[in-house]
Amino acid sequence: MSYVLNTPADVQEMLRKVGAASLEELFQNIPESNRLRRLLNVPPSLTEIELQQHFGELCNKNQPADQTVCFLGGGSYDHFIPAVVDVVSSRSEFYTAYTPYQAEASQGSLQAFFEYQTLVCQLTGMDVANASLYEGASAVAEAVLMSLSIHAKRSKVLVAESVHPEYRQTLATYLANLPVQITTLPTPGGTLSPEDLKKALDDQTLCVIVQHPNFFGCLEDAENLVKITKENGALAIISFDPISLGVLKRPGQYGADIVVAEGQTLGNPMAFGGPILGIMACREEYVRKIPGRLVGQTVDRNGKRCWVLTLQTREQHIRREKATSNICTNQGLFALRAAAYLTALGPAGLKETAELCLHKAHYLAEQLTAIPGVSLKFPQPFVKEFTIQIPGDGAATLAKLLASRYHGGLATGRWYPSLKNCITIAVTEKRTKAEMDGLVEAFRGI
Amino acid sequence: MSYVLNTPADVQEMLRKVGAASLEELFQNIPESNRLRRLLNVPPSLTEIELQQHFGELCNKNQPADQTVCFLGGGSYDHFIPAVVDVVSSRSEFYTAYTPYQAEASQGSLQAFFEYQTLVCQLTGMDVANASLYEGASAVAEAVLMSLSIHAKRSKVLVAESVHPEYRQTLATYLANLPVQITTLPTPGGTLSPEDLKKALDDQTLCVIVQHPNFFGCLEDAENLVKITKENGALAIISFDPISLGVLKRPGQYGADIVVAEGQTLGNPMAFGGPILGIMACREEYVRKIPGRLVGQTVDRNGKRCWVLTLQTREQHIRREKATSNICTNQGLFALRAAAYLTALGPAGLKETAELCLHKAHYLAEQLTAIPGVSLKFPQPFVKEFTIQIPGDGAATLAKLLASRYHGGLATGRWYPSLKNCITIAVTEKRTKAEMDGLVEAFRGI
Amino acid sequence: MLPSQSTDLLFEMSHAGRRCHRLPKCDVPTKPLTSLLPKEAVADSPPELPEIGEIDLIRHFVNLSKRNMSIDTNFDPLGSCTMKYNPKRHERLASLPGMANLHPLQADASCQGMLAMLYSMQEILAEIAGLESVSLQPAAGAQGELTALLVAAAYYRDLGQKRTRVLIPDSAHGTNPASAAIAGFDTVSVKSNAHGFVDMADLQAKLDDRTAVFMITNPNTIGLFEKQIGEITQRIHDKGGLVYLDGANMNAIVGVTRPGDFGADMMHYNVHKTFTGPHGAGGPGSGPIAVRKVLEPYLPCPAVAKRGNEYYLDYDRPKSIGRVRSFTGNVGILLRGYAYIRTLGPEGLKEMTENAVLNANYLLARVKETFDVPHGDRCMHEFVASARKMKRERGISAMDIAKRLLDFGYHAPTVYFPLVVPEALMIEPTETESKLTLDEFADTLIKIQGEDPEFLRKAPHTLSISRPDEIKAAKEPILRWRAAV
Amino acid sequence: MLPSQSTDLLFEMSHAGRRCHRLPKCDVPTKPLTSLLPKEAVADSPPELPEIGEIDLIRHFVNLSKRNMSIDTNFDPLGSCTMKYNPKRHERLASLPGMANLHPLQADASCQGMLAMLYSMQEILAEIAGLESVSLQPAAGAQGELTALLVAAAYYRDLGQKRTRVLIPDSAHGTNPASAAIAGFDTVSVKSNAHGFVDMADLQAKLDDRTAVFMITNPNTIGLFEKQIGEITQRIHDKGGLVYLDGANMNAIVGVTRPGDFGADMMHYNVHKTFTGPHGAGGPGSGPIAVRKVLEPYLPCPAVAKRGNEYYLDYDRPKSIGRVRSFTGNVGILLRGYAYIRTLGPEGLKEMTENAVLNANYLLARVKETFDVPHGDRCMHEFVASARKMKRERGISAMDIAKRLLDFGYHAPTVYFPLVVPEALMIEPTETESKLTLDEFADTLIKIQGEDPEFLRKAPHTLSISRPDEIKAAKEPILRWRAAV
Ligand SMILES: Cc1ncc(COP(=O)(O)O)c(C=O)c1O
Ligand SMILES: Cc1ncc(COP(=O)(O)O)c(C=O)c1O
Repeated sequence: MSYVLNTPADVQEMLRKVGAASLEELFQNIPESNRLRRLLNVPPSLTEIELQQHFGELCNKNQPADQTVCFLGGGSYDHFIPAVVDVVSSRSEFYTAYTPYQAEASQGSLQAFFEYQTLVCQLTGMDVANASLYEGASAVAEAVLMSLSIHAKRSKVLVAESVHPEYRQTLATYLANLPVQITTLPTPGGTLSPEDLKKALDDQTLCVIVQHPNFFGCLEDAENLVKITKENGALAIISFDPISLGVLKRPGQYGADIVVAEGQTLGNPMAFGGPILGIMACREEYVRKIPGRLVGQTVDRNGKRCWVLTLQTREQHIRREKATSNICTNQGLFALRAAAYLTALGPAGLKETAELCLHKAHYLAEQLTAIPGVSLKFPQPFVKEFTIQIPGDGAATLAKLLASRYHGGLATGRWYPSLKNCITIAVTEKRTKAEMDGLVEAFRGI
Repeated sequence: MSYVLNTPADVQEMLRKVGAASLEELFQNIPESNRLRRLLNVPPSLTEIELQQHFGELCNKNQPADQTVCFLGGGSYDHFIPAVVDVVSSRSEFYTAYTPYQAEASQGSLQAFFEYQTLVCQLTGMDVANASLYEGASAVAEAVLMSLSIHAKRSKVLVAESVHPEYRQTLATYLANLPVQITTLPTPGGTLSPEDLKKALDDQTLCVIVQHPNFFGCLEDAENLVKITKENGALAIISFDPISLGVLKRPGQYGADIVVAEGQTLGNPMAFGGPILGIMACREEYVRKIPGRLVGQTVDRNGKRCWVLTLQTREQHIRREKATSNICTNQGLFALRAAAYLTALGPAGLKETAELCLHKAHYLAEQLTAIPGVSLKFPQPFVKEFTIQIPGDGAATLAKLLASRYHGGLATGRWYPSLKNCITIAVTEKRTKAEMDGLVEAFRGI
Repeated sequence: MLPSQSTDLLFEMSHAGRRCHRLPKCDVPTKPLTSLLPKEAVADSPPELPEIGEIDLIRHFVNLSKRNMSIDTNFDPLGSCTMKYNPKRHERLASLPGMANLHPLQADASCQGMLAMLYSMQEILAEIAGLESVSLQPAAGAQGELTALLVAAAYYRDLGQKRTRVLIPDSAHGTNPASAAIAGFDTVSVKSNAHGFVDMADLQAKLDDRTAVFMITNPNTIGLFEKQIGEITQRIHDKGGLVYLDGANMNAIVGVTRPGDFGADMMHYNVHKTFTGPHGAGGPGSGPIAVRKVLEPYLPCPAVAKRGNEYYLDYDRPKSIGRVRSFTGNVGILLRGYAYIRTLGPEGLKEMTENAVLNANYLLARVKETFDVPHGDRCMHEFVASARKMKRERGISAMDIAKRLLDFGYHAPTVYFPLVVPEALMIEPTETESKLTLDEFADTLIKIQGEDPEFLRKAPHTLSISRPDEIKAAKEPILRWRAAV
Repeated sequence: MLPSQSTDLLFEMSHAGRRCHRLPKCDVPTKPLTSLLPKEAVADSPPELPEIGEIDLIRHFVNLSKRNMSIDTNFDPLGSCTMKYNPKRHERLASLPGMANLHPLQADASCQGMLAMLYSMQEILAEIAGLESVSLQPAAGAQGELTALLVAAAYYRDLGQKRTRVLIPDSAHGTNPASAAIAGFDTVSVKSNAHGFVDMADLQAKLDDRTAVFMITNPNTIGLFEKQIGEITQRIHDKGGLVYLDGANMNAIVGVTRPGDFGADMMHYNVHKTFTGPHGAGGPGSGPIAVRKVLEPYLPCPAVAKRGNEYYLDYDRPKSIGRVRSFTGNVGILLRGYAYIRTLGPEGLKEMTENAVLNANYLLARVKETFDVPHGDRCMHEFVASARKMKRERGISAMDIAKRLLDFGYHAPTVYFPLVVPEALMIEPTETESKLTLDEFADTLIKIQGEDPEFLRKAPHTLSISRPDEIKAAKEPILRWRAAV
């Protein structure tokens, strides 16, 4: 069974036309020494019924967010996905199309990506956005590579320790063999102090990376940090949370040069970490340095408005080793989902979603910190994520909470050794009072 | 919230154009005494998030077939639905279209229904099929109404007691006020004996209705019963099970005049009983008497092959009280699903599905009848459904089985007082050996 | 992008040996077929269904779907069909395993969530109707009509009254007389007056103690609220008859007036019209009925009932007419109607009706610029324009207008119904369309009206086919594909 | 049926006050915003996103989708993209709550089913590659290339060897050199000989102990199996270098030969090509890599590991290069690849490859009647035809042929790649197409080839647009909509 349409009779007829005696003959130019003369050792074929049963058994061993209340964050959140988003992305003509190389055969995708690029600019206040990168962490790395192509002579990268540890790890891995030094600025107080940044900046600083709200959920002094960075001539890179822009100031409003984000929160399932969505936008002057696909508006030979892939000369299939990035297949379908999500919410829906997260997160924080020995680890304001300090070990406590069917939060200590007794908790608009009160009860019970 | 696009500003602008001072004025021709001057007493509005939570709570109080193994039959079966069927019926252009009144705007539906009509003819061996009725029971009633329009002077309807009780009840209700007498022929031995039929037939007999396999799962002596019926000049109506035609002789092969069936088994979810699918087909000579929509092939003004609703003069919107049936909205989308299902299975798939049901049903019957005191109630052969006799009360036993997460079967006694200690069990291709052995174990444990 | 692929007939695409759905090997010991089934009952070969690969099956149906107009792709003002937006959240809820995978005959204890929802839907539909009792069983409006008329017949039989006649306005939908005939009644057509309302004199003349039921559609199929409803129902009741309300046009009056409040004793809903169960290329629908308390005992079995906080299917109804179908009803459509009503709530239902009527009146005001609207300047949720002037002056028929509209991406309105309006164009915009769409539609009518008649008689010009030969299809009916012999 | 509705830009359809998704009231006590967030961090108004009603949102995107060609609607022979059928069962499995609603950082104990599947996928991909260790992390082929090259860099660093150069055949895909540059290597292009194979002399000349990796695509982008692979890999290994296999063309060799068996030390898969993860209008994909045992310690963190019959994410990998992305990988696409491989099994995978190569050779034999196929009469899973004769004789370019094919319902092949073939038409039919489709495609090429050049230069003629001005789009880039100022 292999979805093949050729029947044995077809195969014979086609071999005759090709002039080959057997299928085997078609592979004769593969040296015998390289040939695999046995069947592959992979599990036996399953019919659709057996495959469904197999996946049923796998699912029975998982505790998804709809059975075990999910307060986990760190870049992936249990936000609500309106049904319209699934309807849009399950259209065959979107999800079984490929990169829109032939514009006349892909005006659907091209117009949708043009709209996605505009929506990201409206969301962030930036001038131009690309049509998607892989996800939030590699987007930070691509932002630094982009910075290198803007200021080839600068080589120092400054990144706040409060940036998502996996994003910082990805950055280090991406730049390991490039003439760039990464300095991690400590954030003992929960956020990057402007003074520490000033001290670290010099004429070699290429860029400064700040996540706002950061991994602990705290708001950074973003506007100030960006100002200081730009005064030094370095590039200000902000990693933002799309939902919090329902209430927070837009990075474009306080001068960020390049903004990146994880776009999972814009109508995409958590799906155990992927596929999700890398968002990137920048100021007008850097448009020719931005990585990834760009869709541009033009007219066809009859003067009709239409859209095409443009500025492709930056891309790998033309500039090869000089390309701004090696990305070819991106997260197209998830940019489409994000466009449908942002359109479904609109300004009022995004604001209401952010405010619901804000109020519910503060309610939960208040209830938890009313438990003796439990307190907010950091004083800074937060939107939908916060870090608490508890008497016991974070990971041990979370294991107990899992037993009473709560994914209670992230053990902050897993990435920050000094925060072993801390838990970072995320609250989305889906979390009900009953679920939050249940978590608090479970906490008290430990 | 009401999916309305008019904003308050639009409403004012439109009222101005209409020349009305207020919305209220548009309803002024409704007598004040009839006006409802309070809000309707229906539950308050729910957002999509709250609606999803509400349905989640409702689902938590249900035991669907994927959590509690389902051996229930009686016209609704837990057959496997290939994913391609859902893909076809979830195309917006199918499920949000209406009856194909404008042929040029509905060639998709019209060609699909023409294909459905052909597939039903191929399945049953009959000459012509309509584009769907509501479901299996009213299809039997429509078959009798159709018979009346063929033999206006005959008035006696004979129906075997082994026909589905709800089908017989529906028939009685439909004909309550028509000059027709229904006689139910007893089937103490599990099926209708040809002798009993011969005795009951006379020159007033309009039609004879036999379900094959019948409600107990037994095969009737269908070919013989049809022969006897037709020799009398009456019309032979067979209610069949589509899946069993993977192995059984087709009603068209043994002379049935009109065939009807419940089409739930052809790729449609059980959905607590509806919407499902009424199938009807008949011999060529009765084509102008068949109820429901008919799609016919023709050519357009450029000679291009196309399809239209045809022979509409039989239908209610033209013949009004002389129409062959009152049906307007039918089960269009579910006929489409059945067409996709039959195409996905093809001859080999239908045969393999029927044979799997056959072998598994016989395996379960063998295991159950090995339990002391448990025996097959009737000797006749069966395909996927059979009736066992057990020492205790059928309903009580089933209640215990439900506690160990089995929908163990139908309490036959619920419709047949003499069969209080019987259970009718259905086995589909989805039931695994482990599930069947589990049921047998549970039976032993009672 | 013509031709898209695989849109030949399945049977022309069939290719011996191709497979799509495959079945697993049997996991229990098997016996030879002949030992399980008698030879004469077994077919020697399976049905000759087409043999199609999965990719060709998908391409076939997906490309076929692109030849349809639908609410999700086009404005569809089909009169009396209420082609309002079908919310997507309903499809997700209906496919939840806890809803879709329930067997209709499983024990009540194992489907309390489903029964609770159905019970609540019974209450809601009673409240909206202003009538006490509801049956969810009928599979569509027509079966709802039949069920109610069978209830009436049983009611009168119980009272020992021999009432054989059902009175039906001439503008009523064809299902009304068809249902009456099946319920064993004689049908008597009642004339409409010049204004499109019931001709009271004709009604009075035909009304007598043989009258069992007067079936009225209010607002009627011309889109007008029957102002004389109070007097009409009074006269029927005086004669001991019952009033049946065809609920196809409920989108005009939900929350504004209730059938029970203006004298109806029985009614059906079309959940697939008023409460957005999707039309599904012609179905499925759902036609639940609401009746006065006095008729409740005769309603079909089972009803959804409640004991304490336990729900159950009540079969113990001795006076019931029985059942009009197997199982409980078109639950999947009732579920979508329930989700829709729970989404709107009381305020939303009012907003729905107000905007359905506003949109219809706005479109009427715009269409009036081009076509006669014989029955006045105001309407409820729909209105009927007439192309009779254009037909007379330039030979352009309602059908020509309808066909040309398809070229502009609009599904055509209902044509030639109700018969009382010549060259009828029955237009129902529904509340889910925007003023922009209504304006563009009206502007398109103005444009079409100015086009060359010959060109219009050949419309549509941009679709895959144009003007199929319907006479040929009826004269030499080809109702199935046959292998070339 | 033009114009379908709502296909203006979302921003042109925006209408103040329109809402689609609504949020519930807050069910916990709330505090004023200013008491929770500092004024200077808060925006005074939310982002100016468009305000669109639900029906217009659906009509917008559904009608937009109808302007796309896709595998589910058309034959799409895009070379090197393996546009094979995307099985529908995968979509149902990927959307199961137990798969889609798992948080990437939830405790291992609470996702044993997911980890078991990922672990099994690691084993399967190792077996198919003939290499020992696999990382599922890379999000696409290009990121797989980068990851493998970073692994190589770490490996040599650990050995204390200063290797700065990556050799890449001139016919390789652009992502190869781009990835090498990011991994900090100098790229050296190696010529192809007249037959489209590696020019051994040029390779030898450029090969020295600065060579870290030789990146080869086998079968290469001309669709030929590199016969000299044994010798090539031998020479690289002799110089202490590593051989990287670009796995984009695996559809030609799965089960027939294995990269590990012909000398490759590292490779990436494109799950969205070979194993049907759908292409999703440009993505998402998944680019897992397989490497020799010796390179395993350097693979990214975490790996999916097993202790007894417990699965866990193994972060304890001191020599690891770290990670190239957040979380575990494009799990949703890996899941679809896993379901595909479990559906085919060993026999099915062989059938897949054999028919991919048979279909390509059959189509080559047919296309050869019209176009030159510079590199011979046989191919693996794809071949490259050239329109250079037509260009020379009648001024018809590969692009003209590509655009005209769209009018016949075929997506165009890949054009002008690989650069080594002039006026290249890179054709990859895949195994899921029928002989009928291949014949009709070839017949269409014959028909097109005879058409008037002027007419062809203006193709396509039946789609919504034709020949967009790409120069204008690059010169005056309009990369977003802006409100008219
Ligand atoms: C006025 C009217 N009454 C009754 C019906 C019949 O309803 P259904 O199609 O649901 O059977 C219709 C259907 O279009 C109608 O428009
Ligand atoms: C030969 C070849 N190598 C590498 C790639 C890059 O793979 P991806 O697009 O998955 O990043 C492609 C993509 O088309 C390709 O064709």
